[in-house]
Amino acid sequence: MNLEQKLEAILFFKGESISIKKLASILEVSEEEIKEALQNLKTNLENRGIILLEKENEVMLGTHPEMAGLIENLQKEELNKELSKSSLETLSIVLYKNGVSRSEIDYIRGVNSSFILRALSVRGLIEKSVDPKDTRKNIYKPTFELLSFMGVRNVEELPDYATVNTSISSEIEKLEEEINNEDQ
Amino acid sequence: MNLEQKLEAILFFKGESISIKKLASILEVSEEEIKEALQNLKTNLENRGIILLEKENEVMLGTHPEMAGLIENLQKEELNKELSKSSLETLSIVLYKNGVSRSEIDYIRGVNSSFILRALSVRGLIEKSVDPKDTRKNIYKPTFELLSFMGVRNVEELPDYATVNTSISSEIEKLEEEINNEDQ
Amino acid sequence: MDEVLENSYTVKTTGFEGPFALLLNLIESRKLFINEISLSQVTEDYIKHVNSLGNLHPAEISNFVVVAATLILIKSKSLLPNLNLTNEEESEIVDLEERLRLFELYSKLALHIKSNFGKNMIFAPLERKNTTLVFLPDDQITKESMMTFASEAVNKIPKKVFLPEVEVKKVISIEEMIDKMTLRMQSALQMNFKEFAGTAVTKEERVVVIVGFLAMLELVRQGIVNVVQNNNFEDLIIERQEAVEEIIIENI
Repeated sequence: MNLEQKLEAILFFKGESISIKKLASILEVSEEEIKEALQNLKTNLENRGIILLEKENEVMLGTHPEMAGLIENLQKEELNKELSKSSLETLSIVLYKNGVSRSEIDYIRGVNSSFILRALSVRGLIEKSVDPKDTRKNIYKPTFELLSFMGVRNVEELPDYATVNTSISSEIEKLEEEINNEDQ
Repeated sequence: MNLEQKLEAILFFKGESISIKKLASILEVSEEEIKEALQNLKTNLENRGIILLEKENEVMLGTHPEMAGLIENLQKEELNKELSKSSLETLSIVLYKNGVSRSEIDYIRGVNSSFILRALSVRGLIEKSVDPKDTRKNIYKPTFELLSFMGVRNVEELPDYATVNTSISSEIEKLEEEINNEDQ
Repeated sequence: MDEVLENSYTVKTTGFEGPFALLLNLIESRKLFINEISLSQVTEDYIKHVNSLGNLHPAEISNFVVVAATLILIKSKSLLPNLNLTNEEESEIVDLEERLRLFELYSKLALHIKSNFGKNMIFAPLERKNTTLVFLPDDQITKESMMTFASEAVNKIPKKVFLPEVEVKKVISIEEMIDKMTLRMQSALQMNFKEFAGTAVTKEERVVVIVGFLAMLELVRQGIVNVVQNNNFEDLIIERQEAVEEIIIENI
């Protein structure tokens, strides 16, 4: 693979602006070589749906400006659409097991929930933070806005909180044990 | 802008999988036109840093498999690459049959697979969906996540896929008939 | 729970996830192909192995036993050419061969998965950073609905994960299987072999009986032992020729 292909992959993966210096260090080449490859990439991207955005010493990929209207509509539609059953179910688990990891939600639901969690975050219903017990892990919590929208001051005020919370926690323990055992 | 440029922009913006149906409705063209444009996009993406992942009626963009090592270093999340014997057996059936019911998996493996299917679903490697041939039945299919782990753009790129599917399709049909008869 | 955990561990250490993996391993270790002849050759080893799985979960054992029954049919057929099998028995044999071939195919394909999984991965882009802070709830989110969803999610979790759903109609113990097969053979041959086998009470003893029975049939076929039957339904009298004792020991 040549340098501009590598640059494209990295910029696509990151999805945010990244400095030329950083790119040079990731790809272990000089900044000059990066600049040259970025020029080639720009040429390659002509007549494509994505473009290279440059700002001082930083670059990122973005959608073509002609697509702006369509993308904006898409974004609005995504945000305003009704929540699906699976989204509501996931949200309810985050509410009743305040500070739950993605894998724990997956265990309970029996399916992978990553896309749903992403969508709930974008809508400001839940927030991701670092697990204080294990800094390599992320946990999810309901936002304050969500709690006040539901008319409660904290999760403990949710109906049957103690019972539901306990049964979720004990199921998580059981399932984790079984799955680890089966899937060694 | 032509259709494949628009498709590329939308897929880039979404960053996750999207159905052909949805793309057709966003761009107000027929699904046939989308499929054709996706073929062109695939050609355009040759020799680039990103690739088009395809799965039946859904598509998404991803980084080139040759970039795996580099991108993996940029990713903070830890990847679980361990597969048990039962996981390997089950994944091989789900991948190479590309849509298979639990009873067929049990039949081939000679053991009950409900637990391993759940474990693989939780890991996001397989997903349950309704059998298009018989809506009362569920079938398991590979997810984009599984294709990504295997480093293939679609199931057809799996080693030996073509050979296996032409040579065994008749034998499998025969067996399916038998299973159906047993069920009755 | 503890028991189940321990049992699963036993499966791992024996290295066989199920009956087909065991059977395939026995056939391949002798460098044979899957057919009736090779299946009949590995029957004794298979049954001995199943017997050593004694402390597995019953549901898992039953998977092995179902296959053992078919193997004994195949073995009996190969030793007793005059044995008439029912259509159902014949199709059981064909079915086992076909399933084993399919299992072999997918096991081989699994090697591709083993060698490629996680090697040259394709990555979806990272989660895009949320630049604009929004809060977009939905009228479906209420205290009551959330409580219902959470409770239902917990209730939906499958409880008895080891219950065999597919093979449930076929679940039998190894003792039952051996009794059934013994009766089947006895009626086919119009004989019994009490003297030969002694009075088998425990499961282990009964497995010895069936293995011994198969070994005896093998000896008959080889013409080493003459089995004399005075009257129908009477015990078999086994006439040992010279050096037979050694052979029996080797065969069992």
